[in-house]
Amino acid sequence: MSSAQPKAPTLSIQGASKHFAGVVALDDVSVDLLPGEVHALVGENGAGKSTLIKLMTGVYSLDAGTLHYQGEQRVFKSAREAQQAGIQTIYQEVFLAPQLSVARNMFLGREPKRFGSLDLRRMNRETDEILGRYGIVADVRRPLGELGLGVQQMVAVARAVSQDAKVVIMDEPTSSLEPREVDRLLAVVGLLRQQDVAIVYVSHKMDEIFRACDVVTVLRDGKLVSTDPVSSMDRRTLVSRMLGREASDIESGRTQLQVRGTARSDAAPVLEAKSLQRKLVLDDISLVVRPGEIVGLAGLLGSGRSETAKAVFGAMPVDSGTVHVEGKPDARRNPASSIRSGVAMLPEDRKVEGIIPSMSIRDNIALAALPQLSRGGFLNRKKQDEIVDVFMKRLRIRAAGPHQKVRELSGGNQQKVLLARLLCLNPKVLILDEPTRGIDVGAKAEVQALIADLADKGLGVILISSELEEVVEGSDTVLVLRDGAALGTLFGDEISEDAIMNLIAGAAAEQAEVAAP
Amino acid sequence: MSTAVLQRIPRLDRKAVDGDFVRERGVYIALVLLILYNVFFTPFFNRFETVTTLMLQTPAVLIVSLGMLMVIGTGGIDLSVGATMAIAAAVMGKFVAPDPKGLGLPLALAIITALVAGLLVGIFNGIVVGVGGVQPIVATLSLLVGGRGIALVITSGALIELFVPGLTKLGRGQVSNIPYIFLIALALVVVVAVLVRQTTFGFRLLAIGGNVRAATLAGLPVRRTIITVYALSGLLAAIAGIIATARTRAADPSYLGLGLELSAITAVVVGGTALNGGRVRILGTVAGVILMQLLTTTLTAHNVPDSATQVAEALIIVGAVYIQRTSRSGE
Amino acid sequence: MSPTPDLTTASKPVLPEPTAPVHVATDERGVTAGRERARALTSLFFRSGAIAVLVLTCLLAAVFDNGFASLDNLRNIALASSFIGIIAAGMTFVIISGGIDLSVGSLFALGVLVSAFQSQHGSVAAVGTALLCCGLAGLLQGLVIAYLRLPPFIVTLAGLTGIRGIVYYITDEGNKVPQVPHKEAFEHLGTGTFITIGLPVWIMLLVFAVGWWLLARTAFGQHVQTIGGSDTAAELMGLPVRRVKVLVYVTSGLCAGLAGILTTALSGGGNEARIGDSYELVAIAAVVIGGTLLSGGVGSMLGSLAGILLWYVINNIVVQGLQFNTYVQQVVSGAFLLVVVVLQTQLGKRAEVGVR
Amino acid sequence: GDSGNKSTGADAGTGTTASQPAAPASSAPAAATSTGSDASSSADAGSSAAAGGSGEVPAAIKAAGGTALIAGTPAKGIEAQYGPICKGSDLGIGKIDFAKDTIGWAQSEKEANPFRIASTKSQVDEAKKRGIHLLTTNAQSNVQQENSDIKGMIDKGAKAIIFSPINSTGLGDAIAYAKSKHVAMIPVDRNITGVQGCQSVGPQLGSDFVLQGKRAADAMIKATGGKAKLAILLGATGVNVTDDRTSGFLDELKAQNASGIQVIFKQTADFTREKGQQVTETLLQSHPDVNAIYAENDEMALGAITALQDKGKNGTDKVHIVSIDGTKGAVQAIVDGDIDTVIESNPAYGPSAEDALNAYVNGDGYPAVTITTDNQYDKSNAQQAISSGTAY
Ligand SMILES: Nc1ncnc2c1ncn2[C@@H]1O[C@H](COP(=O)(O)OP(=O)(O)OP(=O)(O)O)[C@@H](O)[C@H]1O
Ligand SMILES: Nc1ncnc2c1ncn2[C@@H]1O[C@H](COP(=O)(O)OP(=O)(O)OP(=O)(O)O)[C@@H](O)[C@H]1O
Ligand SMILES: O[C@@H]1[C@@H](O)[C@H](O)OC[C@H]1O
Ligand SMILES: [Mg+2]
Ligand SMILES: [Mg+2]
Repeated sequence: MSSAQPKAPTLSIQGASKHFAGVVALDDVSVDLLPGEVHALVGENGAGKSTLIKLMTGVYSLDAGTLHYQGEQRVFKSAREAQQAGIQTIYQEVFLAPQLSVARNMFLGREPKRFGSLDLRRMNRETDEILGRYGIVADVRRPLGELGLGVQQMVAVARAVSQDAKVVIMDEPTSSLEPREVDRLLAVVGLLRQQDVAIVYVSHKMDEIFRACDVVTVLRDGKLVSTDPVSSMDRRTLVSRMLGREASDIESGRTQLQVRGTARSDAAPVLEAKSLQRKLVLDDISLVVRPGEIVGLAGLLGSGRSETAKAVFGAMPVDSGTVHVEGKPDARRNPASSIRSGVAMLPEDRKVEGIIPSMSIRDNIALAALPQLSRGGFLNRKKQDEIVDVFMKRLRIRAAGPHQKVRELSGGNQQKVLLARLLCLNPKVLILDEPTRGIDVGAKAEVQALIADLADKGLGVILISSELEEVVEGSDTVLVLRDGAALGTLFGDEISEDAIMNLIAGAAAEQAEVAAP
Repeated sequence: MSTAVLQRIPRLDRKAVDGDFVRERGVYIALVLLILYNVFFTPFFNRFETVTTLMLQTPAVLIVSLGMLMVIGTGGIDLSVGATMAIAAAVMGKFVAPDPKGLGLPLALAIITALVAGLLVGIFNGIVVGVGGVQPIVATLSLLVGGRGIALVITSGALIELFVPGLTKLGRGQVSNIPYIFLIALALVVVVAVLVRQTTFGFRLLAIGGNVRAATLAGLPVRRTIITVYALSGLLAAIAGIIATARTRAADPSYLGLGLELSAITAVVVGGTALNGGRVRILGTVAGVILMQLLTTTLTAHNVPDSATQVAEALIIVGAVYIQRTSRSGE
Repeated sequence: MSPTPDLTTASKPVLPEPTAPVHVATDERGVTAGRERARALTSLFFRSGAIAVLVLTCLLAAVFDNGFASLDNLRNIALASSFIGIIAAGMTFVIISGGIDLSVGSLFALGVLVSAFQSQHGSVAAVGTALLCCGLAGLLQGLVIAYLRLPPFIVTLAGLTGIRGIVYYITDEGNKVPQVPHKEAFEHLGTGTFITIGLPVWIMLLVFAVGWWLLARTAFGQHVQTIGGSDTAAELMGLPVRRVKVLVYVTSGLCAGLAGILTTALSGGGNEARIGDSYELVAIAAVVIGGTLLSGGVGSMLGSLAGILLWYVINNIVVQGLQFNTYVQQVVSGAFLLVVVVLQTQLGKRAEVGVR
Repeated sequence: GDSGNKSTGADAGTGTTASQPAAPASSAPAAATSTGSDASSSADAGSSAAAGGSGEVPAAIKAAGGTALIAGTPAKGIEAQYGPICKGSDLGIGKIDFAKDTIGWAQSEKEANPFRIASTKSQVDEAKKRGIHLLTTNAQSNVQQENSDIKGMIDKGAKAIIFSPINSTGLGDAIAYAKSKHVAMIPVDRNITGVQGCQSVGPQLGSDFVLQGKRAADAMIKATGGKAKLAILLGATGVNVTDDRTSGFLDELKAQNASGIQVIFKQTADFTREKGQQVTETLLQSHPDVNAIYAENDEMALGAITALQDKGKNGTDKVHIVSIDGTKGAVQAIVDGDIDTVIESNPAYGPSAEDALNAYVNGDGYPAVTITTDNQYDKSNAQQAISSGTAY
């Protein structure tokens, strides 16, 4: 890790402060990034991690404080300047050009040319090579957007890392990755460290912090709490610092779902999907959710989990198949009718499909339950405020108030707003596509506990998560998918990571030797 | 038009709090400045007649702008409003004009038919946009091109002069110096304000403008809402068409409302509403309409040549939007 | 622009060979391959939607209207479409970048009149000054859009008004109608032919070819598309967002100016100050008919070409072929436009099947 | 440079009026005035401004390809004609069989106001009467559209095009195309300038817009007694008709030393009624002392009257109005006491254009430029013009 004599920091930010109208996002924070050191940045949702990063990369200007880069004081006026200076960043959301090919994305902004034209051949070839090293085999001429989020995220990582960087900043790079890809990414981090690159690593996943990082800085409410070597930390202390609570109050920080998978309930199904079929997308998927049951969907990236969820919810047309809710068929099969019949879905892509950025927290929460929160076509603001208040408290949404615009919230808090939106519908079945993506440990535990609690109260849940652990521990039943087809269903005690991976591997013989993590 | 979700915080944000005052009120400040200029430099400005004239000249644009405002709130745009005005005028003219040119039917019936015509045009737009999924600007462009043709077909191309007492009264009647048509416009402002701010319909409209996909997944009746919004825009355009006809005492299929779509869009935007949807400013729009009309009046009154008038208008548009820009660029 | 680092070395010594692919985004046998084939096919159909409609319309017109398919008529349709065609080429860039340019009609007029005024100083002056003026006007709008961050719709709406005002100003409130002194070489640009087809048509094709190349084969083109997708993303990726935006509006201005120059060259000048009124709508319609999304990010040069040709073919059929009276002509044109865009949209939806 | 300016500017004015004596000189002295009550008024306008001797060719006519005044008595409805005599065969144009061949009519502007309606109707009716197969187009004020309309009709087999040019210039493309296809081109209403003799287009028929402006000024002086605060409602910007009617009017005021008439306001109202009303409203607000309006067409005048009515200011005793076109509505307004004088601009070129075309392609040719006679209406003849249908 760190060598004998102390190295000069590659990048150092001192006394950084930033506030947005009404919110202090960051208050007097100082961080040094040393070459060859992986610096973890942790904190609750909204603690100011992304803001700190954006101050380092010229996206935001500092209200107060200074930034030194390679020994000189610098002011980066744009992301471009920082990038040209050698600071590469993978921002929290996947920020690439989805309509351009993978190869074009890889080289965007530093395109190789031949006779004035783009050297597409070279771009494709080299992209192939680069991605190959990350274990990704993809047609690099395909539009990036056609690939799953996970692949997109890997491309973003590869893109940033393949440039000649002095500093690499990763803001939740693994939020859409599955375990093996996380391994790959961490290997990349290790190599960058060897090359004396200074690395910032933001993640809500404690395992990763302990596996890959050297130093950890904790932020809370925009303030610096501590910076320590990871080796001097344990999970419990770290979490307690993040949450600002006593270490003894904190659980391990692992999944909070009480391990379920008990006996199969015999109650009548609350939701029953039969032979959902869509050409080239879904192949004869059936599933049953009983009251109080959590059905996990497992599979690799792009295996059709999200699409199954959408098909059940009526957000994606199917060629054939039926969905019954409490025994009643839903003929219209669109989101509105599903919601009316008691099915609610948390979409995977919060930014594109979830929040309405221009609206307030209150309005975002009230959105789906509007009919219940209005009278004769007129809004009932009082009723709205009551409900919103309940859920903001219950989910501990961190905001200036219910009238703050959702776009101003941190990612994790946006996710909670969406959850609140669903919960105030009082649904019978909840479809959750990556519900804990980008949520901090504390909140994650809360959300997981909430799910379990809801299930205990008789709600049926369909759960999708790229964290296998979450699916395994949190589900009563697991449906394993591959290429849009069901490989099998695991019940109760049968559910384990190995069992799932085996099912997948069995279906793809040539991948059998890929060991499950 | 791209809705960037990650906020780009302009460097000015430190001054956000004090900057807000000007930003939020840019259009009102511009309006006050223009009025002050007139008070001091325009002969005969300081008479009540000036206000009356303004109250006669603004209602048509204002009413159209209200519809446009809602459409823009959904992230759409309605280029067909001018043509819709012409259609409504033509229908009314055809119905009410005496025999050789028209059918000689009662005025009330003619007005109702004209309103229905506007509503139908709007519903048609709404279906093309909401169900057909056609981009609003081209969906409504087809009626901008064809709608005026429909109006011309109805009147066989000619302008129909209307010497109908009721209509004349509508066009220039007043209650204690306030023209009827201005009162109508004001009433509609209130109606639209209530619709947008107090009803589920208004809520949905803004949600759709903010993020259609999210709105769909949240189970909102997206199509129905979009169709309603365009229908209202058509209806309001028809009202404007009737009012304009009452003012000119002629149903003019060729020129009535010509280019008005751009005036309406300008007023809405100058009033502080962004084109990307999800947010609307109603009072700002009213101020925007008055500002643009007063600007034209001022330049005309000072006998400024066309060339300078147009340049001045351009500068005012950019200036007004510039003042208010930061409140928008955060989106 | 930026140096191209050797990407392969930056992380070459690094990763141990993966034992097996972690993620396979394509496989030759499975569903994914099928998906991919279907996607490629549909997206081809999608991209060529306007072309398909164009071909179909021409075939129908040729069958039902004997005058339509005459070479003269086709040549004239091509010539008529070349002016707004060139404008539409510039507009395609603007729209793909997520913007819009409502000022092109006025810029076109500026090009028409400046080139006519300057033609007395020779052909080079005529072409050069007009391009310079229009390029500068585009530059100014681009700067305001990119640096003051005002919405393009508004800035160019102001441009539409303001530049028209300037045109009125230089023509003494429309009273001066400059003529091209005869025998100017530059008149040849408009009236000359090559293989019997008017030079403006060739110039339009050239503009589209260059446009295609810029869009598909240069960094600039990629940046335009990225910015159109999301300018925040582009900014975070370190692209020169502002510069590209400015360039896009300069391009549009130059295209509008070029179209104006060719118009003057063809007519020998003598055009009124109000020329080009509402050309922006035609240009936008052509681009959108061509399958470019107004929301930005995605678009096709070839589509825009098909779009503008379609517009003029329809105009020709409605005006000449059907001989309706003017009012009905307008109704039919509007209906035609509607049918085309609805068709285009539906094709587009088909093409997206499976992507989302 | 100079060539850049329209040649029908101020300098053309003096020349143009030279044609004026041609009217009284004709055997039917009242060709111009037979329906015009006040025979002296138009004669006055002519004589007062007349400069060059008869026979001299005004610059505007020269620009339109006329070289010499054709002596003799022009037919009824014609004020003057200028040679050379154009013959279709000179341009290689073959004979036309009116029973079989197709002819095109290209209208320039929307058929929105009575002027344009009458203009097209006259062509269509005449073609019907003669059994001619007529193609029609309307360029909606778009010059490029008019170019392609004309070319399109030629492609559709039209052997001759009668067209109302949007402007005196700007149709070079269509004209060249017609020439290359040996198609006869007959411009009506607005003249095509910059043509030499009969080398580009066939015979032209048109009004003299400068003269119309002069006659309007003359009428205005009469109506106001040479003392007024006057506003001008200009026609569409950039159109030579607007320019001509303005310069003719102002020149004549100067020529008659009418310094008592102050032009206090000059704004475009685009030749439309609605704009006429809007602009007048603003006018009344900012210049309440205005007492005379010169509207460059009738539609704008009618819009102005609506605005005046709203303020209770209509009636020639309060505000004098002179306008141009001679539409029924405006002439009725004379009867109603709202307009003083209307100078006619007669759009009915159907019969004369077909005659000219016939002579041009099938006969002995036709003069390069024909200036038609325009009437003038005031209180004395307005009622009669309406009942007889002379006002269109
Ligand atoms: N543009 C903005 N306008 C207003 N407030 C903002 C803006 N950006 C961030 N904030 C606020 O600043 C605080 C810090 O946000 P930041 O995005 O840095 O959190 P984070 O630590 O990255 O959280 P997460 O783990 O959820 O990504 C939050 O309270 C957020 O609401
Ligand atoms: N290999 C692929 N080829 C084409 N499209 C893909 C591929 N992988 C994923 N996608 C697309 O990405 C989106 C998400 O994929 P899907 O719903 O199938 O995956 P998932 O199992 O939910 O995994 P993820 O974690 O990526 O969401 C879908 O729109 C899908 O069409
Ligand atoms: O009034 C007429 C006007 O409308 C037309 O455009 O040109 C000729 C005029 O007389
Ligand atoms: Mg963050
Ligand atoms: Mg998924």
